[in-house]
Amino acid sequence: MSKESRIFIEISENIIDLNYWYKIVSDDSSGATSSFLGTTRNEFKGKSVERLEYETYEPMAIKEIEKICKTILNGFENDIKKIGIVHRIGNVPVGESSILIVISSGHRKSSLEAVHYAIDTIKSTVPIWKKEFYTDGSENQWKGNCESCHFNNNNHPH
Amino acid sequence: MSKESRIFIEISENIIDLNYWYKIVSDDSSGATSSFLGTTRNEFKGKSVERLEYETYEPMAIKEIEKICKTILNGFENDIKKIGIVHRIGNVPVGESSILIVISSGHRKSSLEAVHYAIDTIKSTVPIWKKEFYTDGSENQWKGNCESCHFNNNNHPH
Amino acid sequence: MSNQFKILLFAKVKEVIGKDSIFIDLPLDESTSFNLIRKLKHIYPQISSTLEVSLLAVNQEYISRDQDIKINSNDEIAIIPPVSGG
Amino acid sequence: MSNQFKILLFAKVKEVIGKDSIFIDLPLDESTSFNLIRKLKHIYPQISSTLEVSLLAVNQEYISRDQDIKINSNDEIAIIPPVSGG
Repeated sequence: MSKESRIFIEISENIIDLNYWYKIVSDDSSGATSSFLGTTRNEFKGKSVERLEYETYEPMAIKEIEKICKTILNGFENDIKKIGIVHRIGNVPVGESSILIVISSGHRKSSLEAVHYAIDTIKSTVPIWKKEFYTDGSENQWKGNCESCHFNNNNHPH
Repeated sequence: MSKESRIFIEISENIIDLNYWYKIVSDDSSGATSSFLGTTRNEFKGKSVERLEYETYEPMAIKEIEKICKTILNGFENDIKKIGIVHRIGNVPVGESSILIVISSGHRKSSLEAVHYAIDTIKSTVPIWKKEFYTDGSENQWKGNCESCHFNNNNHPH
Repeated sequence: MSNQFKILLFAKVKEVIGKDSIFIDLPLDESTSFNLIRKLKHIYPQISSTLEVSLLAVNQEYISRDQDIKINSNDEIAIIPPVSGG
Repeated sequence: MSNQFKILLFAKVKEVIGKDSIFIDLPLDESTSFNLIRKLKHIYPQISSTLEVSLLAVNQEYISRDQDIKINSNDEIAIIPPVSGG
């Protein structure tokens, strides 16, 4: 099985379909499927949040997510079967989801750890940005993760 | 919100409904939902597996899962919102799932770690047993995790 | 005078003995978990090796392997072979 | 002789400048990433502080902050402010 047919990546404005992504990574040789779903929460540091708006530099974002997926397939004791990562862009209201990572593996440890690695790395390297809109009408804010400010190729995991 | 209304546990013979369990742990104050799905894989140490058969000491299993859930709600920086755990018993053919753990949290780290803790602990303390049936007709095997052989109250996490 | 104990069996133990519960008598003043295990091994030598790696649960709580506790005939007692859920 | 570079803008930088791309001229023999950033800060002082924490991407690959590389006018160049996906 080629590496490519084991990696499924999508960036889209559509609502994330959980069953579709679980099905896409299912594999008879997999005993474990671990996942992470990121959702717009209703507050940030005490301020009531209405929605997030996501923007991306799509071709580069896809490339960076592909790098993460390849690192995962080559690591984690070669136990990873398939990886699905979908990021929603545009408006994501409170309670709806912006990202789903689903990874299948032979045994539990590898996909549990791979999901953790994937979300941490996506948050620090993939060119996607969110702006937070508040219910009190106060000025919306572009968010930025500090990890990426300090980014240089030396500490890039690839 | 009482602790009880944040814990959802089920042991049943039914196929596990992913959407139902994700919905039950959804929470507007949650930004992260992490999960683990355990599936019957098609082989064990080179032997082709047909199905697993699960059996439980149900009231005690529920109690032990409850303990795990309470430990999780009291730990992980008090960031856990809701916990859903369902274990299927009876026959589980290859490709179908025996367990789903879904945990929502404010931030990603706590639910990612809580899911890992939950599955590790369930596998070592909850009175559920599986028997492996092979396609080559060789004698089926009761499985047993070594962790539980060495169990004593001193290293019990509660 | 003796107590009668009903012991719930699961998984391999249930399969080997061929029943999902058994009854064991112990003298009143010897009604402890250690004596129960000793008697089980005596009456059912075919589960002796499994008992070595199993635990007792009394009223749905694990009893440590090194703990010799008093048991009563109305306790819910079960033999818990190594678990394998998940 | 000078090169013209098209620079793609995103998020806060795009919003502050009010365009999703801008054009910057650099002398042929000064066409490097450091000079580009210097010129950007000069022409658009309103993004100067954001540039301090941003990275350049050339042909969709990050350039380290401490790396002064040659750039060509047909390179795809983008300013990447601190990311916040997930």
